[in-house]
Amino acid sequence: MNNAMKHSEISFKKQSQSKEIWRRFKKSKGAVIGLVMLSIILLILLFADVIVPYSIATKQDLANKLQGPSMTHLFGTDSYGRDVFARIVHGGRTSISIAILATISSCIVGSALGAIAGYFGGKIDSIIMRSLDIFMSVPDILFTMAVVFALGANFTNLLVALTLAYFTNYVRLVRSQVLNLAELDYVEAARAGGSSSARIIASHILPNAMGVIIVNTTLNVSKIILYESTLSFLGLGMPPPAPEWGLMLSEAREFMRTSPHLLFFPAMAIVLTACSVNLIGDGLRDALDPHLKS
Amino acid sequence: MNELILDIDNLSVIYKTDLEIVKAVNGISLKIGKGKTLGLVGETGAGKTTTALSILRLLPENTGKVTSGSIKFEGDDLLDMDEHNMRQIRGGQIAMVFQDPMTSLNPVMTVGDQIAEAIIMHNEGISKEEIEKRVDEKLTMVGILPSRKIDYPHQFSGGMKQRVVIAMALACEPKLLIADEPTTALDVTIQAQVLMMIKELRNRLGTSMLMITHDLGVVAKTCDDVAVMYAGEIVEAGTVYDIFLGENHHPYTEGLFGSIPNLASRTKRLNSIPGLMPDPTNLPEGCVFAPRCKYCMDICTKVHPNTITEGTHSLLCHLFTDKLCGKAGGKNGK
Amino acid sequence: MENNKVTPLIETVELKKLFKLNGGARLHAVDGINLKIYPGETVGVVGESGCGKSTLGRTILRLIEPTSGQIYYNGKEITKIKARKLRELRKDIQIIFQDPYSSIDPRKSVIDVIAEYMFIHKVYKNRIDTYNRAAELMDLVGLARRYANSYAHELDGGRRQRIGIARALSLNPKFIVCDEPVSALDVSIQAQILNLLMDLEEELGLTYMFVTHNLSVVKHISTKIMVMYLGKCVEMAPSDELFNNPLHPYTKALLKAIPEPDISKRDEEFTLIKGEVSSPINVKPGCRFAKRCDYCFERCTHEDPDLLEVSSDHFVSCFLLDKN
Amino acid sequence: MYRYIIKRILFLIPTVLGVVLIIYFVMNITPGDPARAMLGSSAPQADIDKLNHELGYDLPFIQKYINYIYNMIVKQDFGISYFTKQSVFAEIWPRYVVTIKLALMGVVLSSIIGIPLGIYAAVKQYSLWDTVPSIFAFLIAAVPSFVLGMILLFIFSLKLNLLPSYGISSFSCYIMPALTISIPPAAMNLRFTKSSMLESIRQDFVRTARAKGAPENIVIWKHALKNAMLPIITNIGLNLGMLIAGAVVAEKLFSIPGIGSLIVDRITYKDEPVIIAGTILIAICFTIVMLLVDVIYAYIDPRIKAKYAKMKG
Amino acid sequence: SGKPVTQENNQTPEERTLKLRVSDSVPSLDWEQSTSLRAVKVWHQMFEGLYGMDEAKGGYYKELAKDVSLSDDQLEYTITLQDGVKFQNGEDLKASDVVFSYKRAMKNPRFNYVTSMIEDVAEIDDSTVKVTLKTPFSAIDHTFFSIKIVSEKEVLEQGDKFGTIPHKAGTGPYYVTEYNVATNIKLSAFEDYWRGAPAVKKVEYRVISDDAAAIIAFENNELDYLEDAPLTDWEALLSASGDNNSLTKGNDVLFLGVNYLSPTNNNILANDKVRQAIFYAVNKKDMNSAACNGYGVETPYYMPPEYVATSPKDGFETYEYNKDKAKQLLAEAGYPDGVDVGTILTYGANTGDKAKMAQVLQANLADVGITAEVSVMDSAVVLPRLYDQDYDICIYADSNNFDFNNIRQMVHSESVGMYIVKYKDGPFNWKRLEELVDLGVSTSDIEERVGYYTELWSIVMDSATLLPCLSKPVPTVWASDLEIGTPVPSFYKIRTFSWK
Ligand SMILES: Nc1ncnc2c1ncn2[C@@H]1O[C@H](COP(=O)(O)OP(=O)(O)OP(=O)(O)O)[C@@H](O)[C@H]1O
Ligand SMILES: Nc1ncnc2c1ncn2[C@@H]1O[C@H](COP(=O)(O)OP(=O)(O)OP(=O)(O)O)[C@@H](O)[C@H]1O
Ligand SMILES: [Mg+2]
Ligand SMILES: [Mg+2]
Repeated sequence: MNNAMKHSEISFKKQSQSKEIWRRFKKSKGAVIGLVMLSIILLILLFADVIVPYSIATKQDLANKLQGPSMTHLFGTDSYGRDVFARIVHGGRTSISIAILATISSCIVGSALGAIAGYFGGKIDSIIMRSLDIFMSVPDILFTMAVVFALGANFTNLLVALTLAYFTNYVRLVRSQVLNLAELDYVEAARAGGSSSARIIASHILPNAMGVIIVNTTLNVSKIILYESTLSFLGLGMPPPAPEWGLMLSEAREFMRTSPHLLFFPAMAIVLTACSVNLIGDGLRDALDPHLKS
Repeated sequence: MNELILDIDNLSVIYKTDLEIVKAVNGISLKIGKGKTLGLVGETGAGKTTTALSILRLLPENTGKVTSGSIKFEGDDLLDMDEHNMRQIRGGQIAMVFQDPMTSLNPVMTVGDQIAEAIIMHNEGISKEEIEKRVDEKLTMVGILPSRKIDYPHQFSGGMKQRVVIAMALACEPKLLIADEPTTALDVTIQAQVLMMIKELRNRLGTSMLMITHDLGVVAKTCDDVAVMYAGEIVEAGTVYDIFLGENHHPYTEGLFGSIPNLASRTKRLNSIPGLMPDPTNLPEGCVFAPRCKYCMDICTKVHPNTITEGTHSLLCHLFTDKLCGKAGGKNGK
Repeated sequence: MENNKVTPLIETVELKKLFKLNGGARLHAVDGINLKIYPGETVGVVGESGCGKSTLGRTILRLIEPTSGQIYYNGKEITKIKARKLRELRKDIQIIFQDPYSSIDPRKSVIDVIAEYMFIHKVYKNRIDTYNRAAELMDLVGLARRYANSYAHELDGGRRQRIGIARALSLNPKFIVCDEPVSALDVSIQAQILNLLMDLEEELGLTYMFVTHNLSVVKHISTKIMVMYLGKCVEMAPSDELFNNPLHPYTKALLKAIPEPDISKRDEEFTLIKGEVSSPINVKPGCRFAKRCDYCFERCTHEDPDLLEVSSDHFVSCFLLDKN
Repeated sequence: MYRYIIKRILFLIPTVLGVVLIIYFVMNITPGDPARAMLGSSAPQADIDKLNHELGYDLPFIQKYINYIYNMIVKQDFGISYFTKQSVFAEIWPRYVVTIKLALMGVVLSSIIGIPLGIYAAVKQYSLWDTVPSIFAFLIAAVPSFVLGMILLFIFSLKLNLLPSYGISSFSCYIMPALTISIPPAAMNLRFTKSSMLESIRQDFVRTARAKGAPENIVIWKHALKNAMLPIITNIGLNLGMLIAGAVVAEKLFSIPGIGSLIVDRITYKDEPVIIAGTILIAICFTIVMLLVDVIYAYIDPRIKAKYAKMKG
Repeated sequence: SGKPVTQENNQTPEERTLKLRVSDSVPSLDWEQSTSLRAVKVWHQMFEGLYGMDEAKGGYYKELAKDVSLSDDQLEYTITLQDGVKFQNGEDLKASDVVFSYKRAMKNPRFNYVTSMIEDVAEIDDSTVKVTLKTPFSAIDHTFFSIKIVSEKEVLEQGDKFGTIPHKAGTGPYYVTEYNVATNIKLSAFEDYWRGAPAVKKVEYRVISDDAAAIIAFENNELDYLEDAPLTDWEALLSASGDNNSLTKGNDVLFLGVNYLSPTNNNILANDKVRQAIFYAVNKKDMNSAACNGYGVETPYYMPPEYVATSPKDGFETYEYNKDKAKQLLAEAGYPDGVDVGTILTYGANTGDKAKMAQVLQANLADVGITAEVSVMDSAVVLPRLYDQDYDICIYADSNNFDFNNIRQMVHSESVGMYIVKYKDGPFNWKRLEELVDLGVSTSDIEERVGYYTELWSIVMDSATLLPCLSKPVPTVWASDLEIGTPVPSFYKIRTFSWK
């Protein structure tokens, strides 16, 4: 057999598995709409500096504050006369990168704990799970406040706070996945072939648990975007004046009656992003798990 | 054959999913006489369950679709019937026992309630006492103590569950019982118990039956007539004697018999049929069995064969001309 | 077969596996099995669902730790050997699983599944050799090479089971536990796989322990058959002997319960045994089959019958045959 | 079953101990001290220290923890609020009741909105009944709940003058806050119910029921739904648990004196007795709700009941 | 609240309840438990002091004190009490109650800043008390105003419970009938009130934390009197209230502080010119626009001279907004291309006025080439840092005193709290500063005091460390059928209200 060819075949085939997923994903209209929407949003954020310089987002012009949308200010101006459009474009960077990073870090922390609990079982499992039960019965907001009060509201600390609030999901999820997968024959087959535990986790359990984890992670991103804005509402979010959607919303609150556009645009930004991420997550779930679709 | 209870003519069923169209059943005709048992044999995916579901019109709503043919039950075409009348037929006139007893009972209802439900559906205004009485009767009939009717399915073993399912199916004394591989999920000794019970009940109640199975042993024990199904077509049909003792056979039937390890004679190698069933989304032109057939001729790959009938025995194969002669496989079994 | 001089390839002595259930009950899955498997033999293990067939197979492979008893491989005890040695042992003892669907990692291509064990044991120095060997194995089990990069879910059951077989063969084992390798397959495919297994046995000089509940299959393939009931061996004899001269009431009933595709026996009634397999949880002493046995007498209910050699190589565990 | 329930209730003890420990730890890392918060910026440091000492605030964290547990268990004393001098229990209980009321209303609302729509969406999959509510659920689930609350406030209080904008003096006061907190979980419920129902409708026993001749509504409500209920109930339980802690936004927005906003407010004052006792109550409630979920589970599903029954000690 | 009703308006004045808002719960009914203005305003309806405060005219007036005489050494105040004053519990006001109240307050560290100068309080006879000071202290009026008189009997009877349950310990026109910390406080008119029973008989304070909800409540007639309404919605409130509104200048002043000791950027803030440049760069108008929606008053004063008689009016540097001058000073300081000065630290909500000011300040500084970050944190974190001079630039607020002597907190090295710029041992004439503080209280002559304070304030302003920016406006609206007399920024008196 021509090995060079074989390897290329393998990679070709690997693609074809993701192609299969992609094909199923594409079938769901919602998912595609979500993907298109999110791509546009991400592109806008990526090229934020090209679209409108950052300095516009923080440039105050109090003489022209609280203007409605117009040609000069697409989305109007806020209470400092700053351009809302520029703030939304640049604010998304903070909002979305926090959401993504927090999701990743809670995923890592939670998955590690969950994998340990599920794989080793017994005492370790009970200790982790019981502690988690206790931890979960304390409201998230308390941890968030503690972190933000103690260390101040900034990017890193918000990350820590959001991670604390969201890692518990993953512990349960990954643990149950590991427990289910460890029962499967192919894991036993790997042991029958002499695989070590580490190898089994790395090459059989985690890759197979990935689908569920990815779906959950996607859906989590949108939850975190929302939670982040709630934190801003409670005064625990990103500090001013850096543009950030949640902060913009909470700033817009007092102008709800006089300048509703201040509320509308950041809210729309959040809704569109969270919604498209959700749509993608849902589509992914169906695509990764064909059983769910009849 | 005497009066027919079920007459399926040229039935075709497809499953239409977003991706593909599965031609599950392709123009089959089946006849079941009153009081008779027809065995429908075939491998996984041959379309047996699909046929059964079409009779009860229980094909999955969004995907399954009957594209042609008629299903006459006592002369009425079931496919034309309105939903209300169809409900009366289901469970009342035609009952079905599904393949897997583990999943065909509702886990959160007592078995008594589940049997009672079948009775209530078809006997309006029946009194509570009467229902209880009938439930007890049915359970006794299938050899389960009536006192266990308050138990839930998980408290029963597989064999008992299948008995419950059968009791449920027979609750309204249907004229036709469709049994879809009723014993595949069971152990040998339990399978024997259940098969005997079905046979005995059928004889006692005079029920006609469509017995779906892939086990020729079961057919030999329980059926009067046999239809062999392959890739959505009936490739051979006849009485049990035609199939087990007849001279001429479809190559697939022949292969099927050859594949079964025989208890009586120890051969070193089994006569397996090479290859696999064709993809139902992409059936071959010509004879569906041609790619696996050891007698395959040119014509087989191009022209779809026609049914050739002689008496009770019919075949779908180019090997045979008008009459059942020509190259043939020979006797099956003993 | 007179094998007294030869060391058995696999031997189990009073092998027991009890599962502790939630709440402390004990489930006697394997309850004192003595089994000798000589090189070149194919030992069939039959019995109803849940009687402990798979557990026995998996315990012999040390995929499950036995509760008590010993296992010998080639005369050496392997009951307690440590992880490192155990991994070495995996080269010699392999298993083919019942379900060709769940026993293959859906995320690995066929060639990777087959090559996995060789990578684990670093049989070959480089990937290319390993893949070449895997491709050879595909030839051996009759799997077209063009499937090398497919994923298991793209294939049918028969082909998948071939992957499982190729994987089991990849380390050149001497002994393979076949845990119902054909029961998930269609009759026509089943015959293909059985033929393949028998061919391989001959070609490679393999020894099988063939677990199944299908008696026609087991008769076809085995040289010796062990009949299990609730974790115990009730009868063990060479294949023909067992079919011609079943002695244990359970074996008799089992053989009678098989519906044969034979029209002449159409009107023969099955010999039915009453009741169903009882629970293996917290079993009390006494013959396990007593409750369903027509010949049950007082002694059966409280004393365990021993496995007696009633004739050469024919062992039965039943008081009816106890000469004392 | 009883054993299982008792075991779960006994688990409340480590839960409470753990929660108190967590809070002490959390309070320990947050800046500020209660005396400074109480006495204001112009009080001399010596007086601040003195007051902190009187409150026992300056003890090492473990010591405080042990004292607290001791007082709680031996004297059934949860202390008095640093901030209001009221007995902690007297201060928290009414607010706790308010929050529970609110959360319950939220859960009921979210269930009666979400679940029937979910069932309908599943039964009428791919029809308008499926797509419209599903899309709506997606959209609404993406709106931050305080924005939702503000919109409600704007429409129903200001524009239509139908509902009071604050307080808890009458039932109508709860309507908007309950809606605010229930819309996101309602969307969740919809999606959950839908997928659970789809799963359940595909089961064999549903087909069996149809084969019996059961009419469609019996098939759906009696057979499919009861089996689909399990994940839905867990979800409702989780919702309730989350709402008890998570009604803060609605409490703030509608000036509802609930326990969540109380805890949030008192963190600034370092009012430890209130924060701890409040969190304990929330944790107990959470645990009990989860236990209730399990009990309901067992009630619905005899298999689960059997499983609990088998578990010993 | 119930339904947004109007039927209440049909009730007789006797039955009608006056509804007001508190933005957060009043933590206690004991006036000693907090100095928060929110609570003090409620307590003012229940308690009275020896002096009262007249914000409309400025200065203090005698309330429970009928006569006050000062000894020649300015150390002894002999105070005769009003006749016929009764506590709400029916007891007569006696000198012993005054002594009790003062001694109680003197033990409370919270009031250290108004009681530290008192040596002793003694009863001379039933209606006369003598207050002895440690040193002459002309700002004593504020003390007499701040300390409320409670009934010794009632307080002792209630013991530990005092403050947590309704009581009748005050002499004021209203007493509490119902107290729910979380939701509301109900008051009833004290019919035996010594000035005569008030016109409004029933009062209810409702806890409404959210501003938007409060406005809606007012518009829906769920509130009769709303003060400190959000300025962003002032227009809406104006239309809802008809003529019944006022926008008074408050005495809360928002400040800018610069820590000349900050080590940031090689002690850049120690450079006088840089600090001056910062001050000149401040555009108070922008700040007003952002923080007070333009309704605030841009101010150079530490205290509004209208309300505080001792406050200096002119004669000090005011740093009028001058971008060019700022740039020029910066260039002179050696930073013609701009410079980074660190962080602008402030506290409160992200959307609060201080945070808003900080953002405008940041933009103002950026205009002249000075870069700074903004950091908004919880006051529990920020205030200790300010007092430790651990900041670069800060925005903070000071308020609620009506004697310029309050400046002592800011500038005197022995003061407690608010000492955010450490003048002591600095490059300024700090000794003179402290001397002026002492001189200020040594005489009761207003003109003389204004003289000292003017010098003091001009030293402070010259140091370019503290810059008053805005006087916060106090917007008030009330129901159309309510008569409230002259609107005042802080201490409104419900006893002066009446239904039309
Ligand atoms: N809901 C469905 N959607 C799409 N295809 C289906 C569906 N149900 C069955 N099929 C396909 O239709 C064909 C016939 O299936 P059917 O279940 O009737 O076979 P069967 O003979 O009953 O097989 P088995 O012995 O496994 O029960 C198969 O190819 C199967 O994959
Ligand atoms: N991990 C386990 N924990 C608890 N009980 C187990 C476990 N594995 C198997 N058992 C139980 O041990 C008994 C024997 O199981 P085993 O799988 O060996 O039976 P089997 O003969 O292979 O049955 P089948 O024919 O169904 O495969 C069964 O009752 C089973 O429920
Ligand atoms: Mg089928
Ligand atoms: Mg098994």
